[in-house]
Amino acid sequence: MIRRLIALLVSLYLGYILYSFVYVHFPFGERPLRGVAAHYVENGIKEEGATNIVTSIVTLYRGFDTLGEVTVLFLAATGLGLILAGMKREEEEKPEPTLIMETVTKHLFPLVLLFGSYIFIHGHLTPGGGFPAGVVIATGYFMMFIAQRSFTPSEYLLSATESFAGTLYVIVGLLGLALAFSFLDNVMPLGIPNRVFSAGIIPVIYIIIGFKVGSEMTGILLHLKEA
Amino acid sequence: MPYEIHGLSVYIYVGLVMLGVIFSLIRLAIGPTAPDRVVATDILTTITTVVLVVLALFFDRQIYLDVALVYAVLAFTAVVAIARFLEGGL
Amino acid sequence: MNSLILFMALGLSVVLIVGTIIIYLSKDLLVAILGSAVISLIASIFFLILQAPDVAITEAAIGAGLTTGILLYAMKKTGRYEDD
Amino acid sequence: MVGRIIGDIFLIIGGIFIFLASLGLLRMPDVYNRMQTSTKAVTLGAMSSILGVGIIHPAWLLKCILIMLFILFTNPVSAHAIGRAAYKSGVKLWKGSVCDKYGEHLEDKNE
Repeated sequence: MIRRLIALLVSLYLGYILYSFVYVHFPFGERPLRGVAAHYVENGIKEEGATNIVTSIVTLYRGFDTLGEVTVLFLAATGLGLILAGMKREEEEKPEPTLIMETVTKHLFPLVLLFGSYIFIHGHLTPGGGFPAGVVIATGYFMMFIAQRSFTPSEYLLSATESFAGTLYVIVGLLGLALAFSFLDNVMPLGIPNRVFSAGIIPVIYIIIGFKVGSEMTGILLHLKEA
Repeated sequence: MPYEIHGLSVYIYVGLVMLGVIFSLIRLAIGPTAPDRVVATDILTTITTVVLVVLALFFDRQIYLDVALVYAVLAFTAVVAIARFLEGGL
Repeated sequence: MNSLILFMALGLSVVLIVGTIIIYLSKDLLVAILGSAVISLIASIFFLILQAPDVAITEAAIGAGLTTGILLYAMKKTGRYEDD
Repeated sequence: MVGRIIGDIFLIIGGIFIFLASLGLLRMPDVYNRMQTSTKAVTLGAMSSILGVGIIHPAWLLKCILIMLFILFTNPVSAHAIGRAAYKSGVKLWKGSVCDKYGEHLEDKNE
Protein backbone atom coordinates (compact mmCIF):
# COMPACT_ATOMS: atom_id res chain seq x y z
CA MET A 1 0.00 0.00 0.00
CA ILE A 2 2.75 2.43 0.98
CA ARG A 3 4.56 1.62 -2.26
CA ARG A 4 1.49 2.53 -4.28
CA LEU A 5 1.13 5.79 -2.37
CA ILE A 6 4.73 6.72 -3.09
CA ALA A 7 4.26 5.89 -6.76
CA LEU A 8 1.14 8.07 -6.88
CA LEU A 9 3.01 10.99 -5.30
CA VAL A 10 5.91 10.59 -7.73
CA SER A 11 3.57 10.60 -10.73
CA LEU A 12 1.76 13.70 -9.43
CA TYR A 13 5.12 15.45 -8.96
CA LEU A 14 6.16 14.52 -12.50
CA GLY A 15 2.86 15.92 -13.71
CA TYR A 16 3.58 19.19 -11.91
CA ILE A 17 7.00 19.36 -13.59
CA LEU A 18 5.33 18.75 -16.97
CA TYR A 19 2.86 21.57 -16.33
CA SER A 20 5.53 24.05 -15.34
CA PHE A 21 7.66 23.01 -18.32
CA VAL A 22 4.78 23.65 -20.71
CA TYR A 23 4.18 27.10 -19.23
CA VAL A 24 7.78 28.28 -19.06
CA HIS A 25 9.02 27.07 -22.43
CA PHE A 26 5.82 27.64 -24.29
CA PRO A 27 6.46 28.76 -27.87
CA PHE A 28 8.55 25.64 -28.46
CA GLY A 29 11.51 25.84 -30.78
CA GLU A 30 11.73 29.63 -30.81
CA ARG A 31 14.89 30.07 -28.75
CA PRO A 32 18.25 30.65 -30.47
CA LEU A 33 20.47 27.59 -30.69
CA ARG A 34 23.89 27.40 -29.13
CA GLY A 35 27.03 25.34 -29.54
CA VAL A 36 27.13 22.25 -31.67
CA ALA A 37 23.37 22.35 -32.41
CA ALA A 38 23.75 25.70 -34.15
CA HIS A 39 26.59 24.27 -36.25
CA TYR A 40 24.46 21.30 -37.31
CA VAL A 41 21.48 23.47 -38.27
CA GLU A 42 23.58 25.99 -40.21
CA ASN A 43 25.96 23.66 -42.04
CA GLY A 44 24.16 20.32 -42.03
CA ILE A 45 22.65 20.51 -45.49
CA LYS A 46 25.84 21.92 -47.04
CA GLU A 47 28.11 19.31 -45.47
CA GLU A 48 26.04 16.13 -45.75
CA GLY A 49 23.27 16.92 -48.22
CA ALA A 50 20.30 15.60 -46.21
CA THR A 51 17.21 17.78 -45.85
CA ASN A 52 16.26 16.06 -42.59
CA ILE A 53 19.16 17.09 -40.36
CA VAL A 54 18.30 14.54 -37.69
CA THR A 55 19.18 11.71 -40.04
CA SER A 56 22.55 13.21 -40.92
CA ILE A 57 23.29 13.57 -37.19
CA VAL A 58 22.20 9.99 -36.48
CA THR A 59 24.03 8.27 -39.31
CA LEU A 60 27.05 10.47 -40.03
CA TYR A 61 27.99 12.93 -37.28
CA ARG A 62 27.15 10.34 -34.61
CA GLY A 63 27.39 7.26 -36.83
CA PHE A 64 29.46 5.18 -34.46
CA ASP A 65 26.75 5.46 -31.78
CA THR A 66 24.20 4.09 -34.22
CA LEU A 67 26.40 1.09 -34.94
CA GLY A 68 26.55 0.51 -31.19
CA GLU A 69 22.77 0.77 -30.87
CA VAL A 70 22.28 -1.80 -33.59
CA THR A 71 24.71 -4.08 -31.77
CA VAL A 72 22.78 -3.65 -28.51
CA LEU A 73 19.55 -4.59 -30.27
CA PHE A 74 21.25 -7.65 -31.75
CA LEU A 75 22.49 -8.71 -28.31
CA ALA A 76 19.00 -8.31 -26.85
CA ALA A 77 17.46 -10.46 -29.57
CA THR A 78 20.17 -13.12 -29.11
CA GLY A 79 19.70 -13.19 -25.35
CA LEU A 80 15.94 -13.59 -25.70
CA GLY A 81 16.47 -16.43 -28.16
CA LEU A 82 18.82 -18.16 -25.72
CA ILE A 83 16.38 -17.80 -22.80
CA LEU A 84 13.42 -19.10 -24.75
CA ALA A 85 15.32 -21.81 -26.62
CA GLY A 86 14.38 -24.75 -24.42
CA MET A 87 10.72 -23.88 -23.95
CA LYS A 88 8.14 -25.49 -26.19
CA ARG A 89 4.46 -24.63 -26.03
CA GLU A 90 2.11 -27.57 -25.52
CA GLU A 91 -0.56 -27.91 -28.16
CA GLU A 92 -3.85 -26.47 -26.99
CA GLU A 93 -7.28 -25.81 -28.43
CA LYS A 94 -7.45 -22.23 -29.68
CA PRO A 95 -10.36 -20.33 -31.22
CA GLU A 96 -9.62 -19.58 -34.84
CA PRO A 97 -9.58 -16.05 -36.28
CA THR A 98 -12.66 -15.07 -38.24
CA LEU A 99 -12.94 -14.60 -41.98
CA ILE A 100 -13.10 -10.81 -41.63
CA MET A 101 -9.77 -10.56 -39.81
CA GLU A 102 -8.07 -12.97 -42.18
CA THR A 103 -9.21 -11.19 -45.34
CA VAL A 104 -8.39 -7.67 -44.17
CA THR A 105 -4.96 -8.51 -42.79
CA LYS A 106 -4.10 -10.55 -45.89
CA HIS A 107 -4.76 -7.54 -48.09
CA LEU A 108 -3.25 -5.01 -45.68
CA PHE A 109 0.07 -6.84 -45.20
CA PRO A 110 1.70 -5.89 -48.56
CA LEU A 111 0.64 -2.28 -48.01
CA VAL A 112 2.32 -2.25 -44.60
CA LEU A 113 5.53 -3.63 -46.11
CA LEU A 114 5.35 -0.97 -48.86
CA PHE A 115 4.82 1.75 -46.25
CA GLY A 116 7.82 0.58 -44.24
CA SER A 117 9.95 0.67 -47.39
CA TYR A 118 8.68 4.20 -48.08
CA ILE A 119 9.76 5.30 -44.61
CA PHE A 120 13.33 3.99 -44.89
CA ILE A 121 13.90 5.05 -48.48
CA HIS A 122 12.69 8.60 -47.78
CA GLY A 123 14.49 8.78 -44.43
CA HIS A 124 16.65 11.73 -45.45
CA LEU A 125 13.69 13.74 -46.80
CA THR A 126 10.78 13.14 -44.41
CA PRO A 127 10.63 12.16 -40.72
CA GLY A 128 11.49 8.58 -40.04
CA GLY A 129 14.39 6.39 -40.96
CA GLY A 130 15.63 2.89 -40.48
CA PHE A 131 14.46 2.19 -36.93
CA PRO A 132 10.78 3.21 -37.30
CA ALA A 133 10.62 1.49 -40.67
CA GLY A 134 11.92 -1.76 -39.23
CA VAL A 135 9.41 -1.54 -36.40
CA VAL A 136 6.56 -0.87 -38.87
CA ILE A 137 7.53 -3.98 -40.86
CA ALA A 138 7.74 -6.06 -37.67
CA THR A 139 4.29 -4.82 -36.62
CA GLY A 140 2.98 -5.97 -39.99
CA TYR A 141 4.34 -9.44 -39.29
CA PHE A 142 2.78 -9.33 -35.80
CA MET A 143 -0.57 -8.48 -37.39
CA MET A 144 -0.25 -11.62 -39.51
CA PHE A 145 0.70 -13.73 -36.46
CA ILE A 146 -2.43 -12.81 -34.53
CA ALA A 147 -4.98 -12.78 -37.34
CA GLN A 148 -4.03 -15.63 -39.65
CA ARG A 149 -4.68 -19.31 -39.15
CA SER A 150 -1.20 -20.46 -40.10
CA PHE A 151 1.54 -18.00 -40.92
CA THR A 152 5.13 -18.80 -39.99
CA PRO A 153 8.06 -17.05 -41.65
CA SER A 154 11.23 -19.06 -42.00
CA GLU A 155 13.45 -18.51 -38.98
CA TYR A 156 16.56 -19.36 -40.96
CA LEU A 157 15.77 -16.67 -43.54
CA LEU A 158 15.18 -14.07 -40.82
CA SER A 159 18.51 -14.68 -39.10
CA ALA A 160 20.31 -14.82 -42.46
CA THR A 161 18.84 -11.42 -43.45
CA GLU A 162 19.85 -9.96 -40.13
CA SER A 163 23.44 -11.21 -40.24
CA PHE A 164 23.86 -10.14 -43.85
CA ALA A 165 22.59 -6.61 -43.08
CA GLY A 166 24.90 -6.32 -40.07
CA THR A 167 27.89 -7.36 -42.13
CA LEU A 168 26.98 -4.90 -44.88
CA TYR A 169 26.81 -2.08 -42.34
CA VAL A 170 30.37 -2.76 -41.20
CA ILE A 171 31.52 -3.07 -44.83
CA VAL A 172 30.06 0.36 -45.64
CA GLY A 173 31.92 1.77 -42.63
CA LEU A 174 35.20 0.17 -43.74
CA LEU A 175 34.66 1.59 -47.24
CA GLY A 176 34.69 5.04 -45.66
CA LEU A 177 37.93 4.14 -43.89
CA ALA A 178 39.50 3.00 -47.15
CA LEU A 179 38.36 5.74 -49.53
CA ALA A 180 38.21 8.75 -47.20
CA PHE A 181 39.69 9.55 -43.82
CA SER A 182 37.46 7.92 -41.24
CA PHE A 183 35.16 5.04 -40.42
CA LEU A 184 31.62 5.58 -41.81
CA ASP A 185 32.66 8.64 -43.82
CA ASN A 186 30.36 9.99 -46.51
CA VAL A 187 32.11 8.67 -49.61
CA MET A 188 29.31 8.91 -52.18
CA PRO A 189 28.40 12.11 -54.08
CA LEU A 190 26.05 14.42 -52.19
CA GLY A 191 23.78 15.31 -55.11
CA ILE A 192 21.10 17.98 -54.99
CA PRO A 193 19.16 18.31 -51.70
CA ASN A 194 15.47 17.33 -51.72
CA ARG A 195 15.94 14.54 -54.27
CA VAL A 196 15.64 10.86 -53.50
CA PHE A 197 19.12 10.15 -54.86
CA SER A 198 21.06 12.54 -52.67
CA ALA A 199 22.82 12.76 -49.31
CA GLY A 200 25.54 10.22 -50.07
CA ILE A 201 25.46 7.05 -47.97
CA ILE A 202 22.52 8.01 -45.70
CA PRO A 203 19.88 6.14 -47.77
CA VAL A 204 22.19 3.11 -48.08
CA ILE A 205 22.72 2.94 -44.31
CA TYR A 206 19.02 3.42 -43.65
CA ILE A 207 18.05 0.62 -46.03
CA ILE A 208 20.49 -1.67 -44.22
CA ILE A 209 19.19 -0.62 -40.79
CA GLY A 210 15.58 -1.07 -41.92
CA PHE A 211 16.19 -4.66 -43.00
CA LYS A 212 18.21 -5.43 -39.88
CA VAL A 213 15.74 -3.99 -37.34
CA GLY A 214 12.75 -5.46 -39.15
CA SER A 215 14.16 -8.99 -39.20
CA GLU A 216 15.36 -8.71 -35.59
CA MET A 217 12.01 -7.55 -34.23
CA THR A 218 10.17 -10.18 -36.24
CA GLY A 219 12.54 -12.79 -34.83
CA ILE A 220 11.82 -11.63 -31.26
CA LEU A 221 8.06 -11.83 -31.84
CA LEU A 222 8.40 -15.25 -33.47
CA HIS A 223 10.42 -16.58 -30.52
CA LEU A 224 7.85 -15.25 -28.06
CA LYS A 225 4.97 -16.72 -30.07
CA GLU A 226 6.43 -20.19 -30.36
CA ALA A 227 7.98 -20.56 -26.93
CA MET B 1 -1.45 30.45 -48.06
CA PRO B 2 -0.83 29.30 -44.48
CA TYR B 3 -3.80 28.42 -42.34
CA GLU B 4 -4.55 31.47 -40.21
CA ILE B 5 -6.52 30.40 -37.20
CA HIS B 6 -9.26 32.95 -36.74
CA GLY B 7 -12.86 32.85 -35.73
CA LEU B 8 -14.78 30.63 -33.41
CA SER B 9 -14.90 27.44 -35.50
CA VAL B 10 -11.42 26.13 -34.73
CA TYR B 11 -11.83 26.78 -31.01
CA ILE B 12 -15.17 24.95 -31.01
CA TYR B 13 -13.60 22.05 -32.90
CA VAL B 14 -10.65 21.68 -30.53
CA GLY B 15 -12.98 21.92 -27.53
CA LEU B 16 -15.23 19.17 -28.89
CA VAL B 17 -12.29 16.86 -29.58
CA MET B 18 -10.83 17.53 -26.12
CA LEU B 19 -14.20 16.69 -24.53
CA GLY B 20 -14.16 13.45 -26.53
CA VAL B 21 -10.69 12.60 -25.19
CA ILE B 22 -11.77 13.33 -21.59
CA PHE B 23 -14.95 11.21 -21.87
CA SER B 24 -13.03 8.26 -23.34
CA LEU B 25 -10.48 8.61 -20.55
CA ILE B 26 -13.25 8.47 -17.94
CA ARG B 27 -14.54 5.24 -19.51
CA LEU B 28 -10.98 3.89 -19.55
CA ALA B 29 -10.68 4.64 -15.85
CA ILE B 30 -14.04 3.37 -14.57
CA GLY B 31 -14.98 0.73 -17.15
CA PRO B 32 -16.35 -2.25 -15.22
CA THR B 33 -15.07 -5.02 -17.51
CA ALA B 34 -11.93 -5.32 -19.62
CA PRO B 35 -13.72 -5.05 -23.00
CA ASP B 36 -15.07 -1.63 -21.95
CA ARG B 37 -11.55 -0.38 -21.52
CA VAL B 38 -10.51 -1.90 -24.85
CA VAL B 39 -13.33 0.00 -26.58
CA ALA B 40 -12.14 3.22 -24.94
CA THR B 41 -8.59 2.55 -26.19
CA ASP B 42 -9.92 1.99 -29.70
CA ILE B 43 -11.73 5.33 -29.65
CA LEU B 44 -8.62 7.05 -28.32
CA THR B 45 -6.45 5.69 -31.14
CA THR B 46 -8.83 7.05 -33.78
CA ILE B 47 -9.06 10.43 -32.03
CA THR B 48 -5.26 10.51 -31.86
CA THR B 49 -5.01 10.05 -35.62
CA VAL B 50 -7.37 12.99 -36.13
CA VAL B 51 -5.45 15.17 -33.67
CA LEU B 52 -2.18 14.45 -35.49
CA VAL B 53 -3.72 15.49 -38.83
CA VAL B 54 -5.17 18.67 -37.30
CA LEU B 55 -1.80 19.51 -35.72
CA ALA B 56 -0.20 19.19 -39.16
CA LEU B 57 -2.77 21.77 -40.31
CA PHE B 58 -2.01 24.09 -37.37
CA PHE B 59 1.76 23.96 -37.89
CA ASP B 60 1.30 24.03 -41.69
CA ARG B 61 3.78 21.22 -42.37
CA GLN B 62 2.87 18.50 -44.83
CA ILE B 63 5.48 16.06 -43.54
CA TYR B 64 3.69 15.75 -40.21
CA LEU B 65 0.99 13.74 -42.00
CA ASP B 66 3.35 10.73 -42.09
CA VAL B 67 2.96 10.25 -38.34
CA ALA B 68 -0.82 10.15 -38.72
CA LEU B 69 -0.42 7.63 -41.54
CA VAL B 70 1.54 5.31 -39.22
CA TYR B 71 -1.32 5.33 -36.72
CA ALA B 72 -3.97 4.93 -39.41
CA VAL B 73 -2.26 1.81 -40.73
CA LEU B 74 -1.06 0.16 -37.54
CA ALA B 75 -3.12 1.30 -34.56
CA PHE B 76 -5.74 -1.43 -34.93
CA THR B 77 -3.10 -4.12 -34.39
CA ALA B 78 -2.94 -3.51 -30.64
CA VAL B 79 -6.72 -3.64 -30.26
CA VAL B 80 -7.03 -6.85 -32.29
CA ALA B 81 -4.19 -8.40 -30.28
CA ILE B 82 -5.90 -7.62 -26.97
CA ALA B 83 -9.21 -8.91 -28.31
CA ARG B 84 -7.55 -12.15 -29.39
CA PHE B 85 -6.00 -12.44 -25.94
CA LEU B 86 -9.42 -12.01 -24.30
CA GLU B 87 -10.97 -14.77 -26.38
CA GLY B 88 -7.96 -16.97 -25.68
CA GLY B 89 -6.48 -17.27 -29.14
CA LEU B 90 -3.19 -15.39 -28.97
CA MET C 1 -2.79 29.86 -32.47
CA ASN C 2 -0.33 29.81 -29.58
CA SER C 3 -3.07 29.86 -26.96
CA LEU C 4 -4.86 27.04 -28.81
CA ILE C 5 -1.76 24.82 -28.85
CA LEU C 6 -1.15 25.64 -25.18
CA PHE C 7 -4.72 24.62 -24.36
CA MET C 8 -4.25 21.31 -26.18
CA ALA C 9 -0.93 20.67 -24.44
CA LEU C 10 -2.38 21.28 -21.00
CA GLY C 11 -5.42 19.09 -21.65
CA LEU C 12 -3.28 16.26 -22.98
CA SER C 13 -0.91 16.42 -20.01
CA VAL C 14 -3.95 15.80 -17.79
CA VAL C 15 -4.56 12.66 -19.86
CA LEU C 16 -0.94 11.55 -19.36
CA ILE C 17 -1.12 11.97 -15.58
CA VAL C 18 -4.47 10.18 -15.29
CA GLY C 19 -3.08 7.37 -17.45
CA THR C 20 -0.13 6.81 -15.11
CA ILE C 21 -2.47 6.84 -12.11
CA ILE C 22 -4.68 4.20 -13.80
CA ILE C 23 -1.62 2.02 -14.37
CA TYR C 24 -0.48 2.33 -10.76
CA LEU C 25 -3.85 1.66 -9.17
CA SER C 26 -4.94 -1.36 -11.23
CA LYS C 27 -4.39 -4.94 -10.07
CA ASP C 28 -5.23 -6.33 -13.53
CA LEU C 29 -2.13 -6.30 -15.72
CA LEU C 30 -4.23 -6.12 -18.89
CA VAL C 31 -5.46 -2.70 -17.75
CA ALA C 32 -1.85 -1.65 -17.21
CA ILE C 33 -1.00 -2.68 -20.78
CA LEU C 34 -3.97 -0.66 -22.07
CA GLY C 35 -2.83 2.33 -20.04
CA SER C 36 0.68 2.15 -21.46
CA ALA C 37 -0.76 2.00 -24.99
CA VAL C 38 -2.79 5.17 -24.31
CA ILE C 39 0.24 6.90 -22.82
CA SER C 40 2.31 6.17 -25.90
CA LEU C 41 -0.48 7.63 -28.07
CA ILE C 42 -0.53 10.88 -26.10
CA ALA C 43 3.28 11.01 -25.93
CA SER C 44 3.40 10.87 -29.72
CA ILE C 45 1.08 13.90 -29.91
CA PHE C 46 3.32 15.67 -27.40
CA PHE C 47 6.44 15.03 -29.46
CA LEU C 48 4.67 16.54 -32.46
CA ILE C 49 3.70 19.62 -30.42
CA LEU C 50 7.35 19.93 -29.37
CA GLN C 51 8.18 19.92 -33.13
CA ALA C 52 10.16 16.67 -33.14
CA PRO C 53 8.52 14.64 -35.92
CA ASP C 54 11.30 12.04 -36.02
CA VAL C 55 10.80 11.10 -32.39
CA ALA C 56 7.02 11.23 -32.88
CA ILE C 57 7.12 8.77 -35.77
CA THR C 58 9.37 6.40 -33.81
CA GLU C 59 7.08 6.56 -30.79
CA ALA C 60 4.07 5.99 -33.03
CA ALA C 61 5.60 2.96 -34.71
CA ILE C 62 6.73 1.37 -31.46
CA GLY C 63 3.64 2.19 -29.42
CA ALA C 64 1.10 1.28 -32.09
CA GLY C 65 1.48 -2.45 -31.74
CA LEU C 66 4.91 -3.78 -30.92
CA THR C 67 5.11 -3.03 -27.18
CA THR C 68 1.53 -4.19 -26.71
CA GLY C 69 2.31 -7.42 -28.50
CA ILE C 70 5.49 -8.17 -26.56
CA LEU C 71 3.84 -7.35 -23.22
CA LEU C 72 0.82 -9.51 -24.09
CA TYR C 73 3.01 -12.50 -24.94
CA ALA C 74 4.95 -11.99 -21.69
CA MET C 75 1.72 -11.70 -19.69
CA LYS C 76 0.35 -14.87 -21.24
CA LYS C 77 3.42 -16.72 -19.94
CA THR C 78 3.34 -15.29 -16.41
CA GLY C 79 -0.18 -14.50 -15.25
CA ARG C 80 -2.77 -11.80 -15.46
CA TYR C 81 -3.68 -10.76 -11.92
CA GLU C 82 -1.31 -9.17 -9.49
CA ASP C 83 -1.59 -10.84 -6.08
CA ASP C 84 -0.91 -8.98 -2.88
CA MET D 1 -11.66 31.29 -49.37
CA VAL D 2 -14.62 29.12 -50.39
CA GLY D 3 -12.48 26.04 -49.75
CA ARG D 4 -11.69 27.37 -46.30
CA ILE D 5 -15.38 27.73 -45.42
CA ILE D 6 -16.30 24.26 -46.75
CA GLY D 7 -13.35 22.72 -44.93
CA ASP D 8 -14.38 24.40 -41.68
CA ILE D 9 -17.90 23.01 -42.06
CA PHE D 10 -16.49 19.49 -42.52
CA LEU D 11 -14.22 19.97 -39.49
CA ILE D 12 -17.12 21.06 -37.29
CA ILE D 13 -19.25 18.10 -38.44
CA GLY D 14 -16.36 15.76 -37.64
CA GLY D 15 -15.89 17.32 -34.21
CA ILE D 16 -19.58 16.93 -33.39
CA PHE D 17 -19.50 13.27 -34.40
CA ILE D 18 -16.37 12.59 -32.32
CA PHE D 19 -18.01 14.28 -29.32
CA LEU D 20 -21.24 12.30 -29.74
CA ALA D 21 -19.29 9.05 -30.08
CA SER D 22 -17.46 9.57 -26.81
CA LEU D 23 -20.70 10.67 -25.15
CA GLY D 24 -22.24 7.37 -26.25
CA LEU D 25 -19.22 5.57 -24.89
CA LEU D 26 -19.84 7.19 -21.53
CA ARG D 27 -23.61 6.89 -21.34
CA MET D 28 -24.57 3.54 -22.88
CA PRO D 29 -25.42 0.63 -20.54
CA ASP D 30 -23.27 -2.32 -21.69
CA VAL D 31 -20.25 -3.19 -23.82
CA TYR D 32 -22.13 -4.06 -26.99
CA ASN D 33 -24.12 -0.80 -27.03
CA ARG D 34 -21.02 1.24 -26.26
CA MET D 35 -19.05 -0.42 -29.03
CA GLN D 36 -21.85 -0.09 -31.52
CA THR D 37 -22.45 3.62 -30.90
CA SER D 38 -18.90 4.77 -30.53
CA THR D 39 -16.82 2.96 -33.15
CA LYS D 40 -19.15 3.75 -36.05
CA ALA D 41 -19.62 7.40 -35.11
CA VAL D 42 -15.95 8.01 -34.45
CA THR D 43 -15.02 6.51 -37.82
CA LEU D 44 -17.40 8.93 -39.54
CA GLY D 45 -16.13 11.85 -37.45
CA ALA D 46 -12.49 11.09 -38.18
CA MET D 47 -13.10 10.74 -41.91
CA SER D 48 -15.06 13.98 -42.03
CA SER D 49 -12.36 15.89 -40.12
CA ILE D 50 -9.55 14.58 -42.31
CA LEU D 51 -11.54 15.40 -45.45
CA GLY D 52 -11.97 18.93 -44.09
CA VAL D 53 -8.20 19.29 -43.70
CA GLY D 54 -7.73 18.01 -47.24
CA ILE D 55 -10.21 20.56 -48.59
CA ILE D 56 -8.51 23.44 -46.76
CA HIS D 57 -5.14 22.42 -48.24
CA PRO D 58 -5.82 20.97 -51.72
CA ALA D 59 -2.16 19.94 -52.07
CA TRP D 60 -2.56 17.49 -49.18
CA LEU D 61 -5.76 15.93 -50.48
CA LEU D 62 -4.14 12.73 -51.81
CA LYS D 63 -2.45 11.83 -48.52
CA CYS D 64 -5.59 12.74 -46.57
CA ILE D 65 -7.68 10.40 -48.73
CA LEU D 66 -5.07 7.69 -48.11
CA ILE D 67 -5.39 8.15 -44.33
CA MET D 68 -9.20 8.09 -44.65
CA LEU D 69 -9.10 4.84 -46.62
CA PHE D 70 -6.87 3.16 -44.06
CA ILE D 71 -9.16 4.25 -41.21
CA LEU D 72 -12.15 2.97 -43.17
CA PHE D 73 -10.46 -0.42 -43.67
CA THR D 74 -9.08 -0.99 -40.20
CA ASN D 75 -11.60 0.42 -37.72
CA PRO D 76 -14.45 -2.05 -38.42
CA VAL D 77 -12.04 -4.95 -37.98
CA SER D 78 -11.06 -3.84 -34.50
CA ALA D 79 -14.73 -3.26 -33.55
CA HIS D 80 -15.62 -6.74 -34.82
CA ALA D 81 -12.75 -8.29 -32.84
CA ILE D 82 -13.75 -6.49 -29.63
CA GLY D 83 -17.39 -7.53 -29.91
CA ARG D 84 -16.52 -11.16 -30.50
CA ALA D 85 -13.96 -11.18 -27.69
CA ALA D 86 -16.45 -9.60 -25.27
CA TYR D 87 -19.04 -12.28 -26.06
CA LYS D 88 -16.52 -15.11 -25.85
CA SER D 89 -15.08 -13.88 -22.56
CA GLY D 90 -18.51 -14.02 -21.00
CA VAL D 91 -19.72 -10.43 -20.67
CA LYS D 92 -23.47 -10.49 -20.05
CA LEU D 93 -25.91 -8.56 -22.21
CA TRP D 94 -27.82 -5.61 -20.78
CA LYS D 95 -31.03 -6.69 -19.06
CA GLY D 96 -33.16 -4.69 -21.53
CA SER D 97 -31.78 -6.43 -24.62
CA VAL D 98 -34.43 -8.14 -26.73
CA CYS D 99 -32.50 -10.56 -28.93
CA ASP D 100 -29.22 -12.47 -28.99
CA LYS D 101 -28.59 -13.76 -32.51
CA TYR D 102 -24.99 -14.78 -31.92
CA GLY D 103 -25.93 -16.96 -28.94
CA GLU D 104 -28.67 -18.64 -31.01
CA HIS D 105 -26.15 -19.22 -33.79
CA LEU D 106 -23.68 -20.82 -31.37
CA GLU D 107 -26.43 -23.04 -29.95
CA ASP D 108 -27.43 -24.13 -33.45
CA LYS D 109 -23.85 -25.00 -34.24
CA ASN D 110 -23.41 -27.06 -31.08
CA GLU D 111 -26.52 -29.18 -31.60
